[in-house]
Amino acid sequence: MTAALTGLIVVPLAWATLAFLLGPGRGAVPAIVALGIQLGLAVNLAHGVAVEGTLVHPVGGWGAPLGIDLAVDGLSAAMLLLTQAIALPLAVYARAYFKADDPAGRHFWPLAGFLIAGLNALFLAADLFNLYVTLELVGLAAVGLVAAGGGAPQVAAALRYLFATLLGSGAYLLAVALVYGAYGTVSIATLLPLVTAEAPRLVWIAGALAGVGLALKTALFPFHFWLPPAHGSAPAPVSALLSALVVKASFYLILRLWLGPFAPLAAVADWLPATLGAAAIFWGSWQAIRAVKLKRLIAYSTVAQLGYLFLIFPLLAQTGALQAGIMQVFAHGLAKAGMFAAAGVMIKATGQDTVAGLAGVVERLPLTLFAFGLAGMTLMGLPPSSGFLAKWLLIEAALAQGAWVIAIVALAGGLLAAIYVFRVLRQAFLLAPAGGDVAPVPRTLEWTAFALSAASVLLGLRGVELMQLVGGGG
Amino acid sequence: MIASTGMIFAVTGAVLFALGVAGVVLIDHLLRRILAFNLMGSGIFLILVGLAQRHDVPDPVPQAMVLTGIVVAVAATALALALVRKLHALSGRLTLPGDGE
Amino acid sequence: MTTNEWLPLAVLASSLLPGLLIFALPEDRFRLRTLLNLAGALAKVALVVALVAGVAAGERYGVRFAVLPGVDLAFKVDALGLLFMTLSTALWLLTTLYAIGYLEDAPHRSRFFGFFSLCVTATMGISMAANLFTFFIFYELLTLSTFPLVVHRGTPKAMRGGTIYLAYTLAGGTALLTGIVWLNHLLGHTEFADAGILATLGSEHAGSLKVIFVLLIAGVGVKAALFPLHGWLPQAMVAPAPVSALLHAVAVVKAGAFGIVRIVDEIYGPEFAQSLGLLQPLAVLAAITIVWGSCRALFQDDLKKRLAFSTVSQVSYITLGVAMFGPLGTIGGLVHLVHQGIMKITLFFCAGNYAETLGIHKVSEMNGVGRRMPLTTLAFSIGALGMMGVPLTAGAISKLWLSDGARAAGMEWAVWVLWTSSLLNAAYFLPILWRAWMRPVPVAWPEEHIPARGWRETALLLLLPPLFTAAATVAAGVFPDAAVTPLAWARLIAESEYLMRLAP
Amino acid sequence: MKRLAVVTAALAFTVALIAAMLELETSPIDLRGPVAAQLAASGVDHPVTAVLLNYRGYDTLLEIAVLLLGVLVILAVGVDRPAARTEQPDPLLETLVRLALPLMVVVAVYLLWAGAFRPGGAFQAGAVLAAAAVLRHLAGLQAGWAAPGLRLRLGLVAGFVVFLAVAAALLPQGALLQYPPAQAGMLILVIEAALTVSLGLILAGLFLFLSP
Repeated sequence: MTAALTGLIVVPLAWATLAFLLGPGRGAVPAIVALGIQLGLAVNLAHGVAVEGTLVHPVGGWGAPLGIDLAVDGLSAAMLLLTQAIALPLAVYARAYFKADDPAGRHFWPLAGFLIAGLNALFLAADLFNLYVTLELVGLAAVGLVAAGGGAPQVAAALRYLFATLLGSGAYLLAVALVYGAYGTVSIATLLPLVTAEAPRLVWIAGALAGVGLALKTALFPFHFWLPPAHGSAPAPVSALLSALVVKASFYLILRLWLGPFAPLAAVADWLPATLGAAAIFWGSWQAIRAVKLKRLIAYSTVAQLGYLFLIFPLLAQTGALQAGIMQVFAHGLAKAGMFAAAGVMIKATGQDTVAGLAGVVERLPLTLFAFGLAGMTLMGLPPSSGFLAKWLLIEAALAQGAWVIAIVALAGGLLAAIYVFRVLRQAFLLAPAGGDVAPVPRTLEWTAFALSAASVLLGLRGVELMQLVGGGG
Repeated sequence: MIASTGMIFAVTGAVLFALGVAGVVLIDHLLRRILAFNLMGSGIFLILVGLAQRHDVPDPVPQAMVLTGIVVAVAATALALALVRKLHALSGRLTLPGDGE
Repeated sequence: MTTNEWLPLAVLASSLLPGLLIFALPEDRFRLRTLLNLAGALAKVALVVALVAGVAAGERYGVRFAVLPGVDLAFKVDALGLLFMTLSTALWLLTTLYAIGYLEDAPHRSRFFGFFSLCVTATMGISMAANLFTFFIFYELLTLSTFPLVVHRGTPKAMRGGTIYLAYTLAGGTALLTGIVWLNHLLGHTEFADAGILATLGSEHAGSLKVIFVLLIAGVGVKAALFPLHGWLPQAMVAPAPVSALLHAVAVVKAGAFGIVRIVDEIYGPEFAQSLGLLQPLAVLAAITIVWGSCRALFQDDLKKRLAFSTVSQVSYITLGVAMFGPLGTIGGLVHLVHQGIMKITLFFCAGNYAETLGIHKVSEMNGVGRRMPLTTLAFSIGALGMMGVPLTAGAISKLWLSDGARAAGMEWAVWVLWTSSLLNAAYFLPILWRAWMRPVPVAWPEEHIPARGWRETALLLLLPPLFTAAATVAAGVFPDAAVTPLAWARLIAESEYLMRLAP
Repeated sequence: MKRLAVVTAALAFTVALIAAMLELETSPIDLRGPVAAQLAASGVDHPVTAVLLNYRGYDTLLEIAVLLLGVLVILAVGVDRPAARTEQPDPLLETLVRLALPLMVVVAVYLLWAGAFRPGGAFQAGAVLAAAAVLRHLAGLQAGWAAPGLRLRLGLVAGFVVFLAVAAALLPQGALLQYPPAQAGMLILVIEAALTVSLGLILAGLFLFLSP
């Protein structure tokens, strides 16, 4: 297990460096092989955690609070599993997506490697300052991926994203500084018994700062402004990585802090994230319903779907609320990766990024449209899909707590999602315009998109192991 | 305790942080926004070192953290500058579309 | 895994696997596609025959998988499920034959038959679901897999129909889901069981249970086209004829009606539902639907639309029967589930034949069609007479039991509803028959696609299925007391739901 | 309106933050003790270096990755170079730089060596080296960097690779980056030496990749 844990950090760092050394446009094959290994490691780790429970790894052998600990429990094992499971097919996709001379793809592999290393390190970190470094690693790599080789709109989107992410991590770092000032340590395990509801006011400020900063990085309404341009303008494999994984990382951290060191303080604010989440669902869906561009639509859908994650906060006392959140992270991660991948295929084939340009896609790209439909099924929360299980668990937790509003928001969100998903499907089912030829697209692209979307649906038939891994309650 | 050097650092840091954040939010000119970001970062570093040093005996751990933070800030600043230059080269502007104008 | 465990899965697989394979087939692999379709349909018939024999002999079939902690994907094969399953399977075979003839030169046949098979799979899942959770999964799957069929033609009109269909069904699904989760929260499970599962719940939950009942019935009521949730059904008639025939006369609306039966009889239980005062309002709603649907049908010139409104009316017979407290009404409702399916599919097959052969879409274009297409029109006439409840047809048997049930439940007014409906049925069917048989043949048909060759007035694969179902309509009316009729089966089910034995 | 709101909020926040800082009591945990107590086993004599490269060396490892990422993004974005400068370099500046360069290299080596027991170390040394390169460039003695060849790429990543390799190679000791106390000093020196070169190149690159 130790080897799996450390391997998940060392291996991606190694292949990212190797890809950089090999030079622009190279490094795809080592990346794919390494990601295969990483997936094996993540499975191994998740299995180990399920059997033996939480594992702590003291880097340098010192142990917290002097040294830095890495820790993996069910929650982080699940996130690691998801990260590798999405990154591997997306790497296969990206290899086929970027042509040799595509400026956007010249530095994709090292950037993606550092991104994934950062994500893995983040999920394993158990030290607030170390978490800050991993946040920056993830954030800067993501900005780089958005900007790489792009035109002015893409660079502008990347800059907006950069300032948002820097502001977010700045607020988080200040929170870390304040916590260190108050307690003299940044180790989560050491802090746990120290932080109480009678904590000094400075710690409350720290909690608020961390919450706001991370909400900004997670694009929670009303901090979502940076997400649609960034996710909508980046190349499809990048959008997929960002929407599926990167925003989840800061969400994971919010959850970790909320359930961990800041738990005694969190109780006063539990309806705030849920309210913002509800607003995100309605606003994001509404914008997706109106969007002209296909990738914009999908990006706004991400804003809406992230809203669901925040609905769980008032319910965390219930068994199943945390499970609902993690199921939604998986559902949205897999489905959104599949959906962006499918959108990438459609855009490549039709040569335009608009919903209106999709007429007749059902005849030309049936497999891709099927992938899009399956992903849409998950986003709508229709059975049998992981999105449905997430919705089921969420509503059940809401009813158990008597929080009817949350159940209603979740149900309404599903219907709104149906509107924007079927907007695309309807258009695709229209008869093809005469003479509108489509460019040939590598089959690999279609099949990887399909695999991701199908995974999001199949998880809906077997969620028991994942739920047991995460465990219930708060 | 109030008069300790550490506390003076920390208080100065708080002011710098707020100035920097306000700058990042309000300033449209991208180079100045990057400067504001650095101001914000410096404020945080001052608080980190200052609070830990409020008894006037330095603690090496936050000092090392600040070193790490500075290096990260350098990387972020360089990256931001590269993006701004690229944007300028492509569109001739030094503000983001939709900001102020 | 034992045989009794994998048989239900095999029933699902016998349409799911051909469906998935067909998706992958190129458009021009006509023979292979036909082979897959027929192999699947025949395999399913064989499996269902085996299951019927087994269940009649007291065998128990079922299997379950944990999906979430405490929530299972569970299947069981019981008498009630088998009734629906047998109907769907038999009609799937016929419709497949019919569709092969109907779509001979149409585009996108792989897509069509792929989704078609998925629909049948969903129907099988609905019939075998052992709890509401599983029921809901397949219920929504049915919605999703029918959408591509409704919009199959890709025209703006088809899109409009598809959108309306989705708006109704997805909203209904949401209500259903709310009810199911709520129930699961109160009870800890949603397993179907004879005579219901809720009677053990304390009386302090009566209010919640009433609301849940409304939510559940609203959810399944959309597909059952219960007034005022029936608006999608006539719109969805833009679909190709085989889709209308199987899905909108049989699978989809019957899935809704079947859901009502399961909810009333096996979740609430007739006794408990009656004690909560839920059956009477449901019966009234069904009665309104029966009359309203018939009235609307009177004024439709489009043949398929007239049939659609007729479906709205007729499906509510099932609901009405279930909502009458007492086994006789239940028997009437259940037997009508089968009888209405056979009769209505006959009518839709015939409507498809008129359209495909002569381009006739409207009632006003049907003058003299009986001379040009006597066999089709004969089948159509039998179906129409059955709908009216004329003796010696299947429809008469249904109405007989429903009337007995109404009297037994003390709902004399329901008998009047049935009579009114019969009269209205006659009012919108008899003019069609009169036109078809009595009026002179017009100079030219709207659009003649298939020339007559001897007695073969149209393609053979289009002709045989309606003749077969028409014959079944008569057979069910003439020999109601034979050994394996729908009636006998319905009696078996009613006995178990009411936990009593009926006098033979 | 927005301006007023932001300024007011910033002011309020500053006041609240300062007030909260002033009422702070002593922290329950003090790491100065453990840092000093373990210093003998850390392989270096200066506590900040001990934290940076030993106790919290993992942070530093990731931080180098962040720096490397900075260079990577600059390369990925692809800088459109303005036309090369045409003005003649100042001969005085040129001479000064020629004189200063060897001195700066010496200072860098000193800083690297001094880091073990007083303020200094790879970062400071690397920064001086980078400054030397930038000075050379400003004096017109060196052109800006184009897309890096294999040698330059190797130089850029060398420090990180050595660090990562040492960290992983120490895994059999029990944990990532767990130096055996006897070899800790030597290993840290090796890492720092490699880092000095790479950091110099990276920091210089942050400037020179952007410059004509």
